[in-house]
Amino acid sequence: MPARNVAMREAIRRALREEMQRDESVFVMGEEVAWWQGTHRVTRGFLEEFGERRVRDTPISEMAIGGMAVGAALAGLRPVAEFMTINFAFLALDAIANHAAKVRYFFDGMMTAPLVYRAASGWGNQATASHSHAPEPIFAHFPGLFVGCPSNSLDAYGMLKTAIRDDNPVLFSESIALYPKPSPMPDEFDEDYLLPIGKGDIKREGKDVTLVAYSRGVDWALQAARLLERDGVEAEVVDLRWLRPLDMDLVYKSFKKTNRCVIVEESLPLYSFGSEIAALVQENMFDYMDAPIKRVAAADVPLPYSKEIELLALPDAQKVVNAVKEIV
Amino acid sequence: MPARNVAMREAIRRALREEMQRDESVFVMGEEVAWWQGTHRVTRGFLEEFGERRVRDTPISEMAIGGMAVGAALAGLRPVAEFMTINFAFLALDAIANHAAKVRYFFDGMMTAPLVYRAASGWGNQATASHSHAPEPIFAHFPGLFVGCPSNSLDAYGMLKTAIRDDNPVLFSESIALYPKPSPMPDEFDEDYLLPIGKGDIKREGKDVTLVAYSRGVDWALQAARLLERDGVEAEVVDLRWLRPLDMDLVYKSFKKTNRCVIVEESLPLYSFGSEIAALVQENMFDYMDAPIKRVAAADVPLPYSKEIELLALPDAQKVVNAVKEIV
Amino acid sequence: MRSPTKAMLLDWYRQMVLIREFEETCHRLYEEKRITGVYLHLYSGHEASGVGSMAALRESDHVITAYRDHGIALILGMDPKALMAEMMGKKTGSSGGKGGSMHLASKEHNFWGGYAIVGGHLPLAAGIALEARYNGKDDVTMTYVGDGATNNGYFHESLNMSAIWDLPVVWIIENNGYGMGTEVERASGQTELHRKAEAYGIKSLGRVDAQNAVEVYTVASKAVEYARQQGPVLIEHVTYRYRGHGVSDKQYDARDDMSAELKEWMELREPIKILRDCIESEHGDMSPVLAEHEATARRLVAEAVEFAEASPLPSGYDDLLRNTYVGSESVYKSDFSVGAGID
Amino acid sequence: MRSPTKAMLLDWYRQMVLIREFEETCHRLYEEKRITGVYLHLYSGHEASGVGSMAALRESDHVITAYRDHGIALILGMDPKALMAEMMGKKTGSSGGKGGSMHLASKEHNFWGGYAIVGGHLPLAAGIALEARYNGKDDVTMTYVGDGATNNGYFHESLNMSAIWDLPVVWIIENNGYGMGTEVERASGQTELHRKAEAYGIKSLGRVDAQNAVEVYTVASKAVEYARQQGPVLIEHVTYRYRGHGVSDKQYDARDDMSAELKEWMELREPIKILRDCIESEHGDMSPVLAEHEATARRLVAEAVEFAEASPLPSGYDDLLRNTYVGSESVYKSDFSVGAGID
Ligand SMILES: Cc1ncc(C[n+]2csc(CCOP(=O)(O)OP(=O)(O)O)c2C)c(N)n1
Ligand SMILES: Cc1ncc(C[n+]2csc(CCOP(=O)(O)OP(=O)(O)O)c2C)c(N)n1
Ligand SMILES: [Mg+2]
Ligand SMILES: [Mg+2]
Repeated sequence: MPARNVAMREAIRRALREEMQRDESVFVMGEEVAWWQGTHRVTRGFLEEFGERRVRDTPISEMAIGGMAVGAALAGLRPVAEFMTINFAFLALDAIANHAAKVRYFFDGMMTAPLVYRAASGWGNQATASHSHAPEPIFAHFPGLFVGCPSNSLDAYGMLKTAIRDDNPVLFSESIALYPKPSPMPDEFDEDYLLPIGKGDIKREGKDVTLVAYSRGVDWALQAARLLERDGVEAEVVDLRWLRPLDMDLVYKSFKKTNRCVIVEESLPLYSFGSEIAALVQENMFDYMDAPIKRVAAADVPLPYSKEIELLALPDAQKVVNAVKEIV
Repeated sequence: MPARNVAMREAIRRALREEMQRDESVFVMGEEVAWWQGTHRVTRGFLEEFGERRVRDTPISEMAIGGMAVGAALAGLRPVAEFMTINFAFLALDAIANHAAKVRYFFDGMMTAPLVYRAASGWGNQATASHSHAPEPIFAHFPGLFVGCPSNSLDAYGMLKTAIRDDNPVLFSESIALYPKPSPMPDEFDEDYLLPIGKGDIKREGKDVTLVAYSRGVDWALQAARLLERDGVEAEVVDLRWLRPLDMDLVYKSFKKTNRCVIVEESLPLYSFGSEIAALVQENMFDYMDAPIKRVAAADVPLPYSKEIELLALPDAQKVVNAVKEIV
Repeated sequence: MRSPTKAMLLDWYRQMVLIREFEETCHRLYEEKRITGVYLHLYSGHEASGVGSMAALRESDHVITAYRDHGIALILGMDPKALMAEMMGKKTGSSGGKGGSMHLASKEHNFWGGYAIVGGHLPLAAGIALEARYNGKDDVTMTYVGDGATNNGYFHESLNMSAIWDLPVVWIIENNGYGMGTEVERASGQTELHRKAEAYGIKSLGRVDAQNAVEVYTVASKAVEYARQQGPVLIEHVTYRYRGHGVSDKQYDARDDMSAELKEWMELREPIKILRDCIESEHGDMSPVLAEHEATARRLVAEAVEFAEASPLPSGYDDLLRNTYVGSESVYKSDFSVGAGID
Repeated sequence: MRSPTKAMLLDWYRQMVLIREFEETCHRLYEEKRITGVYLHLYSGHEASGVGSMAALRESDHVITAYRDHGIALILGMDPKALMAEMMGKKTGSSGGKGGSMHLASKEHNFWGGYAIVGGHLPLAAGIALEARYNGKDDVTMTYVGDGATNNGYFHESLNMSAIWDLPVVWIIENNGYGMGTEVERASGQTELHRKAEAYGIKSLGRVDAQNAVEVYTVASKAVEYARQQGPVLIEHVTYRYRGHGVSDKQYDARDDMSAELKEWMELREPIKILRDCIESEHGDMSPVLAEHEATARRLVAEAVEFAEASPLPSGYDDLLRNTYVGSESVYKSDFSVGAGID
């Protein structure tokens, strides 16, 4: 099928736009989503196409953004609420973790909150400590919520559509670094191209080591795999896509083949993604382990402004290669 | 040395009171700390002894509690800011993680924020989903902050004193379940009894399995150790005391002896304490592993009101025993 | 807005005595450890605030409140049986025993619940009202919020959103003088809470003596009409809590000033008595009817207790796990087994 | 409060042209990619707001603001070299290159910084003021906050705390008409932002034309005196941003209405020109002195750029790790090596 390279930003924009065209109960709210055309240009043109009723600029009120999405969803709408960056979602942690994620449970199924929180995530642009987070694992800690983190355009398209149509609350985290990155999308395909929640994807096959990642980490893992190839190491890249629920069967299947694993993430290292995956793999794949599972993550510091030391703190392909070299 | 059993609540109260007597820059602020005498009675009598200047009731304004403590600390005071329960600290995540923990770093050491956030933590009393968290690992995710979680009265006393005197911001999490629990404290001892930040403690020696825990988890681990003893299994109980920094050397030392490990926590299971400890142990103790590392944590659900199913979700000694039985 | 008919007044009386009976029974059951847990916030003393204001609503309107929610649920006509069962965490409870006292709700009544995080329900209220605005309906969302909650960021952001988006919300501050042990004077720089509306350019209908159901109804009716046609409006209800903040509240035993204050409210501003007097002065002696309402309340609550105690508790993992997610049970099943130390 | 002397007016001029030169140079350097990163929020157009208000302070007073902090730092007398080096993330920067444009600070000047989370610095301001109150000092904390930030929960909780604890804070809302692309009218239900003080029972000194340094100074002096003796006070400064929100702002290219609006402000309400006119009308032709100040500004900023570009970048793990914690380097060293994929 003929395909064209599309930036992830555009794929997300297309998915969101098609869902708004398809279902009138879907609307967008957030800071600068309308007149500014979206800080990351994901909602570019939406105001003109859908009008102020469905494309709603909010004040700088993250607690309200987080909580109003829940109320609107309970009442029957399908809000897509945007946090300009995921750093600001910290201010909505209570709305997200204690309300969106739990309302169905403490009313024992009486209500549902079919909403999507979109947030631009990641760092490495000298955004400085308080604006340099990729904290998806923190949100994925809470049952009741789903957490999706696409690594390329087609995935982002299919995952966001599913997230919007699903009746559960979903936090959809979009890598700022991947927004401009082009990747192939078929010229024409089923508008209902939906990727199931909680299903990961093998992004590259290999037999020597399993690289587990999500979002931007997949990029680093794939670059590392190409570097490793030169040294005759065949890395398999597992893109989990969702931090909750976790597609561990896919990881285990790969691990049974490779018996080695390196986990790659953009987040801080402690109590994070790598921690959970490593814990699960050693717990369930103990007999297949030929080496310790390694983790590549951010340096464990508040992140700095200055470029050189910031890049020193940021994971990259070479750090993944180094980690792999320690165990193959 | 003659000792008396003292409830953890009283030990914390004593430490806080002595520090306030010792250093006039130490003061208490939080909801209901003054006139109500503290929701958990930790500040009982403080208003009368220290007056409204140093014992300050706040409105229900967690963002302000979190942020004002930072400002007051920068300016030279030593705030001990209380979150009535740690659930409400979610509303202060930005103040804690983006301000308290980072202000020193992004000003490259120009300022220090010598503050302590105290919070009552844990669940199991039918407090219902939004009031049923033990989320210490979430806060410990962030560098710049220290996180202390005492498991008995004497530790709580010595750890809180250190936390108050240390120049770094500390989140001090106190188990609601342990507040009334008596444990021995010497009748008289050095008022400067200080337990170092980041140092754990062996609460029980054993050679067959290492139980790693903190706070209330230590209680379950010790009960489990007694149960296991009957079956001839000698469990070593490592109380980490601090979730950041982590005293992994203590864990490794024990693990080298037992080659088996079960991690016990009151928190939700995913991206949590057990995840990190298991990841670290397999990574650094691979050659010593005789079995997969097991984790005992809360059920991965928003927690219910109804007593029976709530207890089903809550970790306990028997669940620890079951986990140990799987690997010894 | 019409002044309340005799039938309305009598029905309010029915509601208020039912609430009082339900709440005082809850109090007794908690003392007897037949209701357990740590949170139980009673509506005794608040009755006229809820009854008078909700009388201004129509069926398609929405209601949401915090954890002091028993009275609201009863006014909406929820079955005392299901409510009492919820207090006891029973499977037959209105929230299946999962929510308890702080999380009562009824979708069929557009009652979006009781919430436990102070201020947490306020943006939900704005979101519910947004749906009406979005779909061109003129249903209003009546939202109850405590005096203490007005000092929280949620209050600020939610009221402002309701203002700039013209959301049909009636914001009712139930000012009972305290947030737990903190007097309004020690918690709010602006102690005339209705004047907080100024910060949002929101219409305020000022302060109301919320021990008087008729006054409450009169102002609430104006507010509901205003919200339907124009946008958000705020009212301050001045009321009092008879059973303290909740079961953890020991202040009234410890502080003479507070117990004296309580006594005064109960003697001089008892909402049920005030309504009774009003009925008599306007419609003569109705004691037979009122007595019947009281008897009915006692019977209904007694039956509710019986039903609740006879009901089963949720039990087993299926009950524990159910409704974490819509569908996809498998999803959380697999998550669940993780690290729970059970197989 | 005395009306500003000739010397004061001339010094304000010096400060304002220095700020303008510094900011416009930053703008140019960013276009030339000699300053990098994604955030750079300039104070051009705001000069009189900071200069006039801070002239009312004494040395022992405190200052805190958000990320639009370059002007504040210069007014306090921070070295342009250290500031420009910070823009370039150099080791010689005022925050060692760790903070960048949004995190300027100087403890010796009681300048507690620039902060990047909207509203996040407001409770810090209240906390700093609490220290003064706690220790019986009458130093005030002058706090700058944007119009957009007034819609955030932090604003609400912090102003209320300052009110109930009588904290000596001068809250200055710098209303430049927009929060990024959102007009005040679309963001705040109450568009006269000074009236938000009502919700906290806080003294308000109303709205000030903040393009006029003298007017700003006059009101700020009253405010500072009030805060010293009594408690919190709020002022709304009406001003405008000449370089848009920040370097990411493309609106002024895209929207004619906004570029026309900008043009009008620059022509009719240029703060430097307004001050210049005031100086002339009161003290006659001062152009030699003013020209000298302009020349000095150009020289200082040129030297600052030179210094900054010649300075080294922080580099290596020691620079990366330093000052995560006080002391206990070992502590984070061990943490750090965890999972970072480096040994
Ligand atoms: C965010 C948050 N902080 C603190 C609490 C603990 N708490 C529960 S109710 C309450 C007092 C609320 O007072 P008010 O809003 O006046 O309502 P009332 O109880 O008087 O009806 C507090 C502090 C909470 N539940 N949520
Ligand atoms: C909590 C939070 N939300 C969103 C942002 C992104 N942001 C940075 S500045 C800004 C606008 C602030 O406007 P205003 O308060 O008026 O200050 P100004 O930039 O006009 O000086 C926004 C939305 C942020 N930094 N923090
Ligand atoms: Mg109250
Ligand atoms: Mg602005």
